Amino acid sequence: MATMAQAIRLALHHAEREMGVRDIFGQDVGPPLGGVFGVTQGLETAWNTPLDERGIIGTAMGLAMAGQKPICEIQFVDYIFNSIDLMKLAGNSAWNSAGQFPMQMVLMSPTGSGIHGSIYHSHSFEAWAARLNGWKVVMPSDPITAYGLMLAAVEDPNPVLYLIPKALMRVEGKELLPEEPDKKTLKAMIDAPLGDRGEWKPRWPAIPRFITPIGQAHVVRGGEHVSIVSFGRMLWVCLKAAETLQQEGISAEVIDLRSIIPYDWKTISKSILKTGRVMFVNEDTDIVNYGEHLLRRTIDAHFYDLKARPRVLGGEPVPGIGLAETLEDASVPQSGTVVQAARDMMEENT
Amino acid sequence: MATMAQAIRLALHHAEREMGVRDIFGQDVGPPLGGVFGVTQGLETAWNTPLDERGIIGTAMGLAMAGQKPICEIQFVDYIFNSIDLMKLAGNSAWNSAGQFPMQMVLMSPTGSGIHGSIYHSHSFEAWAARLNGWKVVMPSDPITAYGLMLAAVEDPNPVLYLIPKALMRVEGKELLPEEPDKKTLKAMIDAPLGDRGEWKPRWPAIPRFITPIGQAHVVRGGEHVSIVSFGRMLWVCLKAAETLQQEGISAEVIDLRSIIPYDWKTISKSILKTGRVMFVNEDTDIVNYGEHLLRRTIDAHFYDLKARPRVLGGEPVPGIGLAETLEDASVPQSGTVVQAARDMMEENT
Amino acid sequence: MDRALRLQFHDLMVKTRALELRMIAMVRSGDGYFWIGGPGEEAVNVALGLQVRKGEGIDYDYLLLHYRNTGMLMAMGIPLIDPIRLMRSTATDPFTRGRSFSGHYAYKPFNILPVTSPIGTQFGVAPGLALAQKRAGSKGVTIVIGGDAGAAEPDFASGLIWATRPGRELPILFLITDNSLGISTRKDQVWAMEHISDRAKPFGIPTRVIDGNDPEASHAALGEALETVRRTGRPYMIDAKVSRLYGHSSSSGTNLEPGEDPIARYEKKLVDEGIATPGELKAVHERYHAEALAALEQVRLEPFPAPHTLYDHTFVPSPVDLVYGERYFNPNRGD
Amino acid sequence: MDRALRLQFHDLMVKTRALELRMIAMVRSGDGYFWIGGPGEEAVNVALGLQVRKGEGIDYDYLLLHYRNTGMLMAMGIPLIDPIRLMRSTATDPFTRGRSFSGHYAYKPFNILPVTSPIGTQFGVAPGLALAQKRAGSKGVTIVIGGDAGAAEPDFASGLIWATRPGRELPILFLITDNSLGISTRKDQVWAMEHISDRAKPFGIPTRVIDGNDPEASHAALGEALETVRRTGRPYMIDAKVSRLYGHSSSSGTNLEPGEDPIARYEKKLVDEGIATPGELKAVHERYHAEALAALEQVRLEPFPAPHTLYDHTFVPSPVDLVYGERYFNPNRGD
Ligand SMILES: Cc1ncc(C[n+]2csc(CCOP(=O)(O)OP(=O)(O)O)c2C)c(N)n1
Ligand SMILES: Cc1ncc(C[n+]2csc(CCOP(=O)(O)OP(=O)(O)O)c2C)c(N)n1
Ligand SMILES: [Mg+2]
Ligand SMILES: [Mg+2]
Repeated sequence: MATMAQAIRLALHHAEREMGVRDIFGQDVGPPLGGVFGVTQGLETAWNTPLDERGIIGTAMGLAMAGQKPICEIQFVDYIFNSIDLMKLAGNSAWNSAGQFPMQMVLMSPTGSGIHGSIYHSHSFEAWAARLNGWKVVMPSDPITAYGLMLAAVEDPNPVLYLIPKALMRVEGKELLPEEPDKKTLKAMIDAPLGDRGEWKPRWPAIPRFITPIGQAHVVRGGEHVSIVSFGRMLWVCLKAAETLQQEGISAEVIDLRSIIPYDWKTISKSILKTGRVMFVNEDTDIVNYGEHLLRRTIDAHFYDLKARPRVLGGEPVPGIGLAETLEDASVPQSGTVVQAARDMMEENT
Repeated sequence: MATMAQAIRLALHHAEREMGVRDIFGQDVGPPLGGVFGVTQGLETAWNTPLDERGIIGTAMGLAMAGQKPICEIQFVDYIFNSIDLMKLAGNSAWNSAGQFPMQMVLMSPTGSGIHGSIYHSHSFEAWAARLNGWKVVMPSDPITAYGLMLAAVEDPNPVLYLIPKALMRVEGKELLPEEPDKKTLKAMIDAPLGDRGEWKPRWPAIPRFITPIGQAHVVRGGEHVSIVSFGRMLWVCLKAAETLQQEGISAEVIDLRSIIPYDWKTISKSILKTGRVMFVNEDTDIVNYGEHLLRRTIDAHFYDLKARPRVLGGEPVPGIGLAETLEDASVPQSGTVVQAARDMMEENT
Repeated sequence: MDRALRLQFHDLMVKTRALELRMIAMVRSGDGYFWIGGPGEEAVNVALGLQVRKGEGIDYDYLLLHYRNTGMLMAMGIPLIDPIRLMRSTATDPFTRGRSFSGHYAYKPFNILPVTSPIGTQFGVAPGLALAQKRAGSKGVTIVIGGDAGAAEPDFASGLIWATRPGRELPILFLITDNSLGISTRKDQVWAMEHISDRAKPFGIPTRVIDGNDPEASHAALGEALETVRRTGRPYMIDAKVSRLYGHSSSSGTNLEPGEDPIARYEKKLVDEGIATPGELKAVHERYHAEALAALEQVRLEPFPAPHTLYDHTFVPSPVDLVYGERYFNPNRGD
Repeated sequence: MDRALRLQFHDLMVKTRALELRMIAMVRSGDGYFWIGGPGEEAVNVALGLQVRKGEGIDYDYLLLHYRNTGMLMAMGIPLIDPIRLMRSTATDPFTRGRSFSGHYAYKPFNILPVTSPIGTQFGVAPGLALAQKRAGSKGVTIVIGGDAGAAEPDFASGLIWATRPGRELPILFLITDNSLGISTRKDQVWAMEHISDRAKPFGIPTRVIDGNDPEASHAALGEALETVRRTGRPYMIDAKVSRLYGHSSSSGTNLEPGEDPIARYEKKLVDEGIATPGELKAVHERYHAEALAALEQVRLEPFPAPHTLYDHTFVPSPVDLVYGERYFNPNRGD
């Protein structure tokens, strides 16, 4: 089973071979390293940049305006904050020029906590990203979606931010990519060896193109009592909670949003109408949180349909995530938090 | 009656004279211009910087860590987006160093629409700002509060972002500052002359110190039927709406938040419990909007106390505000929008 | 130098000035909200505009402009009426459809990338365009322009770094238009060096300081620079000293400020050298003054953008997007 | 040179190395999550640390460090156990109380400002500190350190600009520790110049390239630089060539990489010149190895931060804040 890093690498390979991508670039993205998580190992068009996020995004914008479909990486999303102005420009280019200069580019970046990354390698970005009008924002939670979403991101003629939950980078998928070789073979084919990589060349399996559309959520687990909407690493936390809840007789429907902007309101709405109870779970800090937007949409559309107060579970509003495990765990929702919130909702009004 | 620009100037003068401020700086902040809105004319410690927002904020951070209580300006908040990383560092310094290095500084910047500023001079910042954990964020809506909040911002030992609604910069207050000279005298004393300012020196009236505490909202207009929570330029839009509503027999309570982080939940909560209907109005774009956070807090605390669905009115989620008046007006809430929302709330459930 | 070319310099400089003065007057008459432009920079702008390899796409020069380059547009043959449409923010404005400020052009047929207000960002975008050009074997150059004060923004340094990666040098012409002022901040309050272009030297970029008020000298220097970049595929920097005659923008009053007027100077030269008579030169002013006024009168009849156009072009239609794929909307409006 | 000083160089370099190796081992033994540090940079670090005017407040040097400066801390007399506490993220970590990474110090008694991961930002902060020092008539210098790759970040240029405003030059010692690598990116893939410090030249900043693996040469050059900055109140840049012996960080495996070892080289010199015997030198290693191990054993007994300390120090108590004035809380938790 491919890991998420491998799945994205396969997608990037497909993009450079079949979709006209000619630049996959960022800090340490090219040889010899192929990315700090190995995502870009062995790619033909991967290259190393100066240590300059502004230059990376600016160059991607220039390449995009010259029609080159660039894919750039910010090594950790924690380091994107010196370039928000450029992201705003990328997001306004088509609008500002009345359609003359669209900005077809992909910006990918590892996001979120879960690897003891401490204050500068644990940041979430979804709430910030959702405010960048003109950008689309996606985040896979498993390798197969990582593949399909990357192809969609490359194909979409707008700037797409592709957030990778860094803690899932090395997690294997449960579902195989189409025509995926077995695990060992895949590794031997596409993972760079440790040590000297001077002579190494990957052998690429032929994975057929498939697209996970932008704006399509996935009901990962059906349920009747409470809807849990999440994405990325938190999806797995929610699924774990759903199992616990099942044992208590609470049936939770778990939705993987996959696309943050735009998001699949139809699927959320349908679920809310079924269960009457909804909670939005993410690990970004929770004063002005993306889940609060979803809550607002819920209130706008379903205020009178709800059986219990809807919830947002987010990260603690502190300036960073501490290195000590005690601190990291206390900073972001845990499955116990989700379980408790669901129980509370079930007991409300009874 | 002092304008907001004058009131802030008087407060800055007080800060440099009485509170130990030694640097008020930013692009064109020093002589001869004294700021693009004239806010810093004639101040003793005002100086011009390179055209480099990162350098401005970085230097302020350095000065703050050396205990200097700097006040820096970003000329328009539209230009702050290349420095969000630095703002995050300023916000995390005390936390990251376990209290060793607090960051006492004020960053002031004009914000919002209303002066035909088009795409790069109309931006709102409150939702972004509220996410910068470790910062306090305030925004006055009239000159007297502008004075009191500036003194509070200078006094507070944390980084404080002081947002100035640019469209109100030249609007005169209804209330006099304590011991404020009459309008003409004040102008003659502290407004720099047009043309050559080489010889000009201001004469400062003695305005006594007073503080508008951070975290204290102001009920500008009492009412029974619906609570309207706003701040800055939008407050006046809401007050205008409240007058229209009054004529229709709808009594609106209008609250000026003044502090965005932290915000005065007690006052909001009390009002909601009274009216059962609440709307949050601001002009920032409305996907992941600060008003959505207030809505979430409302749902958390008062879901079962509401008589009608609570509302958020924000700006349209597009990449910028267009220059043409038609576009600007359609981009941000107008008093008609507020009136209509209040009417709808009154009719709901009847 | 060719007489026709010299008269063309003059003609285009005067055309540009007439247009700028009309736009300044539009602020006063309420026909526009805000003006920013380049009176005092006509010489270097016209000299450059005439030498751009103009057209659409990778084979042509890409232009990343400052907001004072109206003279380039005139030299490139863009109708005088179009900047007036931008200035009045009409629906007919071909650059932004009423969305952005005067001087902030975007014009695809000539590879004029959107001029963005955040100072300096164009320098960070240039390497991407130039990389695409170089890889395509194009003869196009990426021309990027900025002021003296704005060189303190981060992207100026990024531009230098990315243009000179060893073995991957890029065909970029950097042009600094140095009027020795930010809005009100003097260059000597900020910069340790006399010529900002000195900063390019450690990067091995050839630099040349020119008199940007002299259209002939500017034309020659820019021509040589462009030719060098096209030939070598490597960057070059021109540092042009220019004037700022009507203040920073309409926010600072647009009164005439002290400074050498490149047009007056050139007219003296043309007269002294017997190329034209004062009367002939004056006639050029009058013609463009009238043309600009007539253009404004026409533009006054043109509509403003309809409010509902607000959402247009936020996203390009996408076949892989199930929500915003065909049409963008405000999710909070419940559509 | 003084024999005692030479032995002190050696002692501190070895102490630093023993500490670094212990911290590397801590990742493998599960006593810490992440290591980053400076094996290969001991010489220049020790040489600088010994000459810092150390203390708290404006009268002393301010230190804006890179994450490879553990050697400076050792030379300044910070107990060896404290970096181990940081590495293990215990509640006893005096720098961050378990919040930040190894190498990311913050220590008020010695004016060590918080080391922040976002590369380069320290260069933009330095001018504020130096301005305060200069204005106070302090003899303190602001010392700011960064790597070769990181000089591509915007703040490096900001630092140069703000340090050299005419008539307002600032007492900043810039130190580049050039190991010719970013994480995996070679300097020659990025930089057009051999010495990054060439970029300071157009700003009129004196620069000096030194062998950062030689403690004596480093000591002399840094001493001279510091003295010059203290005397003139103007900036100076040292460009020190150093080694990176155990890879970028624990993420890249911490295997020994090729490169000159400043300690081995210095030991050879000390032996050759009869300053010490191999046995004496080896004993120093053994002593610090044991000390580092004992320190870890003690630190293992120390507690991790309690979860509720999460909120501590988000805000400093404020007399003018009615909501967060005394205590910060999560508004969404309803307290
Ligand atoms: C990032 C950013 N900061 C501030 C401003 C406000 N501003 C507009 S023009 C200007 C001065 C520009 O000076 P210079 O680069 O020399 O260009 P000039 O106007 O003199 O041609 C400033 C500060 C801006 N537009 N963008
Ligand atoms: C803004 C930012 N971008 C990227 C990173 C990730 N990163 C950490 S260290 C490093 C390389 C730094 O190289 P250099 O400046 O030469 O210092 P060295 O590690 O070689 O001492 C990178 C890319 C970061 N920490 N901050
Ligand atoms: Mg200028
Ligand atoms: Mg390095």
